[in-house]
Amino acid sequence: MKLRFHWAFLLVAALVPVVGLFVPAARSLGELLRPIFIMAILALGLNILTGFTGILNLGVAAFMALGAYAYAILTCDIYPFQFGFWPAVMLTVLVGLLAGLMLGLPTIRLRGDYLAIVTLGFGEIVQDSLKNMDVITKGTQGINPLPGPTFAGYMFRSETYAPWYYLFLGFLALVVLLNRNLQRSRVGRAWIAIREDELAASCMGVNPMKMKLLAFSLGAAQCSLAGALWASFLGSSGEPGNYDFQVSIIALCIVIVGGMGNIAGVLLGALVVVGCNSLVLETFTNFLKAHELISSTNVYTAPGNWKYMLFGLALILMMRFKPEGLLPSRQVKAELHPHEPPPS
Amino acid sequence: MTGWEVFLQQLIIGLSNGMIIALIALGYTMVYGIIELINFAHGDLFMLGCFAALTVVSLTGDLPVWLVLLLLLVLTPVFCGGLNWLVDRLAYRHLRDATKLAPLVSAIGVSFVFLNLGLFWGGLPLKVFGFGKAAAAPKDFPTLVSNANLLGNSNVEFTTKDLLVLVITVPLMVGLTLFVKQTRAGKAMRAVAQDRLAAQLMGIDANRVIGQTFLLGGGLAGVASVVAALYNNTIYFQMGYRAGMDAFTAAVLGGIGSLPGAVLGGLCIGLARALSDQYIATRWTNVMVFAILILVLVFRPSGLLGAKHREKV
Amino acid sequence: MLALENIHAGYGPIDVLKGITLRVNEGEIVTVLGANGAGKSTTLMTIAGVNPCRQGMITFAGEPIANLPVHEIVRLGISQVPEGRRIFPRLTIRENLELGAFQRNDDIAGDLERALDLFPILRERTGQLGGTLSGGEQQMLAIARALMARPKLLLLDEPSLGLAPLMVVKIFEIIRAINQQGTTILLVEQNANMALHIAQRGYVLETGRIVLEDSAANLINNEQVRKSYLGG
Amino acid sequence: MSLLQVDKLTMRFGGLVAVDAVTLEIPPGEIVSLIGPNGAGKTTVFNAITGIYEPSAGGVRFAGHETRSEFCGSVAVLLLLTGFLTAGALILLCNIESLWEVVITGNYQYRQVFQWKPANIAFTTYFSENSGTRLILPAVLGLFLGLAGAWAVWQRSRRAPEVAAHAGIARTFQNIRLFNQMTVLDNVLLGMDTRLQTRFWHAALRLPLFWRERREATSKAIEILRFVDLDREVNQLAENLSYGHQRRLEIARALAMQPKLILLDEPAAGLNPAESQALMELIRQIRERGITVLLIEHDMQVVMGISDRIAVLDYGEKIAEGTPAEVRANPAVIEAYLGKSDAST
Repeated sequence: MKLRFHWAFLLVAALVPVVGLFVPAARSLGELLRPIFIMAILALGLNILTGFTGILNLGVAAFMALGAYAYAILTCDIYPFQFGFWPAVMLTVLVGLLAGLMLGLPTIRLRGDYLAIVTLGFGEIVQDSLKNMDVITKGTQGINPLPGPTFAGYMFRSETYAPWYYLFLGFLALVVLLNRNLQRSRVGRAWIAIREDELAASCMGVNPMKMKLLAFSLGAAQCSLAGALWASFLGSSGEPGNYDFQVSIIALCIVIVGGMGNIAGVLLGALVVVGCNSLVLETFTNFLKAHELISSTNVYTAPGNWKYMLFGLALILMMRFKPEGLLPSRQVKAELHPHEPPPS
Repeated sequence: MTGWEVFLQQLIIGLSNGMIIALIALGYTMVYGIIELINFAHGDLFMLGCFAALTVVSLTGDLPVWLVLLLLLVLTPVFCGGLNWLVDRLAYRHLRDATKLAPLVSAIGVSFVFLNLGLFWGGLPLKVFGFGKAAAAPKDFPTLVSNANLLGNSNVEFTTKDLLVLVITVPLMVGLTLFVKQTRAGKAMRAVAQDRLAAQLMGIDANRVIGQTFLLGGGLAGVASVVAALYNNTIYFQMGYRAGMDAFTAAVLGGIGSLPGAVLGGLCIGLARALSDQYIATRWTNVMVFAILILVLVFRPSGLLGAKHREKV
Repeated sequence: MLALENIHAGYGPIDVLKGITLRVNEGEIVTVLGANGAGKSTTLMTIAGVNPCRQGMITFAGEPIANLPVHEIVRLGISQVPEGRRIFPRLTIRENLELGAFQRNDDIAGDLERALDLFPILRERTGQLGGTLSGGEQQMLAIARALMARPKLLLLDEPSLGLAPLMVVKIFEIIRAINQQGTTILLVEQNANMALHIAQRGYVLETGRIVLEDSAANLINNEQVRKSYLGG
Repeated sequence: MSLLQVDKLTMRFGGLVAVDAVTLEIPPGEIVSLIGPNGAGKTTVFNAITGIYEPSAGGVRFAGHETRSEFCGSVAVLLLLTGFLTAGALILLCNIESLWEVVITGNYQYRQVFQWKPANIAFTTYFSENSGTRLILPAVLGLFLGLAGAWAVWQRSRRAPEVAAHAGIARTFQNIRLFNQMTVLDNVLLGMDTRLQTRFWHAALRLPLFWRERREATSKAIEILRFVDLDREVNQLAENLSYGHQRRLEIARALAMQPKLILLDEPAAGLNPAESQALMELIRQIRERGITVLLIEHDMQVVMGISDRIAVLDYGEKIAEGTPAEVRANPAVIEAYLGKSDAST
């Protein structure tokens, strides 16, 4: 049997820290990979909606924020809950599930483009609310410090590297497994059928509202899981501004660049997009700094300022020239090229 | 100030802001009406218009005020309209037959590119462009129109600025209505919006008409940005996002695709914002607008003046 | 006047038309008959340039027109009355008619008068919205609208669709009158009897191919035609 | 008793009356055809039966029940629940910060675990002091909004295609609506899914039920595909099938739902004579499986060959009904359907 890309990806990723023991360069690669794993979980959550079900969600950052704050409130010792890592993560996933359900219930019947704007607005509202409710969320300071995760008595510290790496990789593998199981079952079949032709699907007995709602809440749950992991890694909930529209767009970029509706594609997309974002831009910045080409007054020479342009152009060009992504599922591919002659 | 005066004051502020929102909403609704695309980049186009207006003012600062105003009202809409047309030509036109998602995602991309352009524009090294501040910081827009109260010593303020908003926007909306109702190009626009295939069979070049719609919608956004910049006297590169959300909510509230609906929706949103600022809390106003959007979509998805949408089987 | 040579066209991966060859001579009424899904409408849409023509040649008055933009083809003098009428429901009848003459600037008022003479029912209602008309009136409006372009060739796609029998008779009388005023007509119909009575020649289409081609008189008496339309 | 009763069904779209007081009775086990000129309203009748359109007047009863979800106790409970939840959420939203202070921060000393008792007292005193604007107003508003919103949503969704599908009505479409990017097998499996017991957690965790049902469903799907003679195309994408095969796959997908009634919308459209013959045979076999068939068709040979009864629609009205022989002899049908032959005079 052919080894699927996503399993190959996870296997290779699992070997990186081992290699790092011998080759120091691999360690920096591993450090780069950790945020990629988290973004991949986020993007996989979006993929359930956008890739499988065909619903555009522009507010995944909001669910990530909810996850991060829920996790922070549940674990931080300025509040009485003080759960450990594992129960807190589970509760956070539940919070995400409920949040997705709450947003989904009134809005899920909307046409696709309306729904996209509603989710966008939701992202904005969550940010605003987190900022405004400073009694609970500590406003722009964020909730901190958060205790590190523990695993079988072992305490994670911020200096260590491999345990975090495997923690995130483990969660990613779990999410990939869950998504794959769902994709190859009646649930995934119904999602894809809704994407293809909602009316025909409902005439076949699929309840589109129920299935979309399921996709919505599962996606939201995964996004808040990503948020919780992110918060635990930072040791802080971060400030509300960290979860702005840009994060949602990065997730969307990952899904679109990688290949909509394809788990392996999303993993590849996360590698390319986040890798590009952090590796290329940072290397470039360091290069410029080293040669004293950056002045604080000149905005153009700060590569970080080109981010929006990069993501924007990526979306436009992908849609124009390769809408199915780098690693398309064969399903989406044909769908996006409606007028091309069939492969003979 | 008595309670009634406060209320009246908020009405005036709400109406003025509502007119600006309505201008932007018109651009959304026109484009949606004709190709069913939520032109996501429209809010950021408005923002770029504000920067263009600032540039025009900086370059023509020595001229008399009326001339500057005239130049602003000509150059900015031309810039915005042209840019909008160009984007349609380069990005959206190729996606006419694709799934609905493709042009929407493209529009999001365009909005990001615009956002970045706004950031850079604010950071242009010339003194006149950036007013010497860091690129991302809000820029002051010079006060060309005075803040004098036209109602004399009354507690309620109706300023020259409010008058300016009315004087510019009301004729523009009347003109737009006449254009769409009476002219050949306007009729072609309505025809393409109602049935693109039938319009093509009448010999109408649908792509050209769609391009004209983008041009017109962009032009309206340009006027809106001039008015908004003159009214609020401050611009920043993230302002398009908020304005876009408000305008989109207005367009949906009025019934997307309907021109009078967009104006009505704009006024409603403007009023709602002003009243929420006064009677609830400024920091919760954005949440209120979102709540309105959700309520409208749950109870009346076709908006106040919109037509019902029926799927063909 | 119009000639199709081995046309292939379709949607997605499926070829709906698998090599259509037909001709329409100046001044004729030619009808294309066939069951649903045989490709009649696709043929008209391919002539009008809406559907891309994947293979083959379309010539109009000697010039190749395959894959020209739709509005160019209209300018050359081919108007279509599409299936299901497709009038503009939220425009007035006058506006609908004026849009028919979109390609021209000369003497629109005169043409408007002539069109209203041909369809007196429409005259009283020029200010009404198109969507308020009944099915038959909408069909008349659609034909009048197409005539406003002063076409040399009129393509009619199922003008009898969904109309009461009396109205069908009326529409066909008008079609004949239009033809007698000098407009060539290509008529796609399911109402075989009516179509063959006013046409000079006819083609029978089956699953994307022409299976019969003859004079209308011969086709009326053709056993195969009778069978597929009258059920034996 | 008849399986499907269409009672004075009327559909209006704007000013147009697409279907005008049509009454139909379909007894179980028959093949009934609905014929009429193009645009006579046949597909609209289908859409009303399958719940895609809400009838303007009249009704559709299937096996003795309305094909829409009835207002019953559980719906009322659901509406009330939504109302109360919205009310609760709104109260919480309006008071969240002060409540948090009262209940959480007010009762918490650093590094001590949460104490429920004082918290409870603070909670009640908070609300007894702020009962007016902060409790009653949002509660009433929330209850109203929640109830009204849920009611509006329920009203809009009560006549949905999936309700008819669950009742046992399957259909095909005039212009084929397959899931083009799914395989032939997946298309059929989707039709079967409504009858499965597997829930999403079975699938997510791959519980034994998932494996068992997958095995059973797949073998049944292949059996159905064999029945329509498509078992060699199992792993093709639906889109890559030929036109005739797509028509068959659509029928297979509908059969997979194990319906009592199957609605076929012009299944012979675009088929050549040999394929039409095979289709007739297939429809007969479907009937032999105990499934009632309602058919829209233009191909008269098919209609006359297999129908037990024929109903004729013209201009939205039913103008005739009877056996094929009766219908063929009916002058009104000849005039409406075949066109007046002396139109030229």
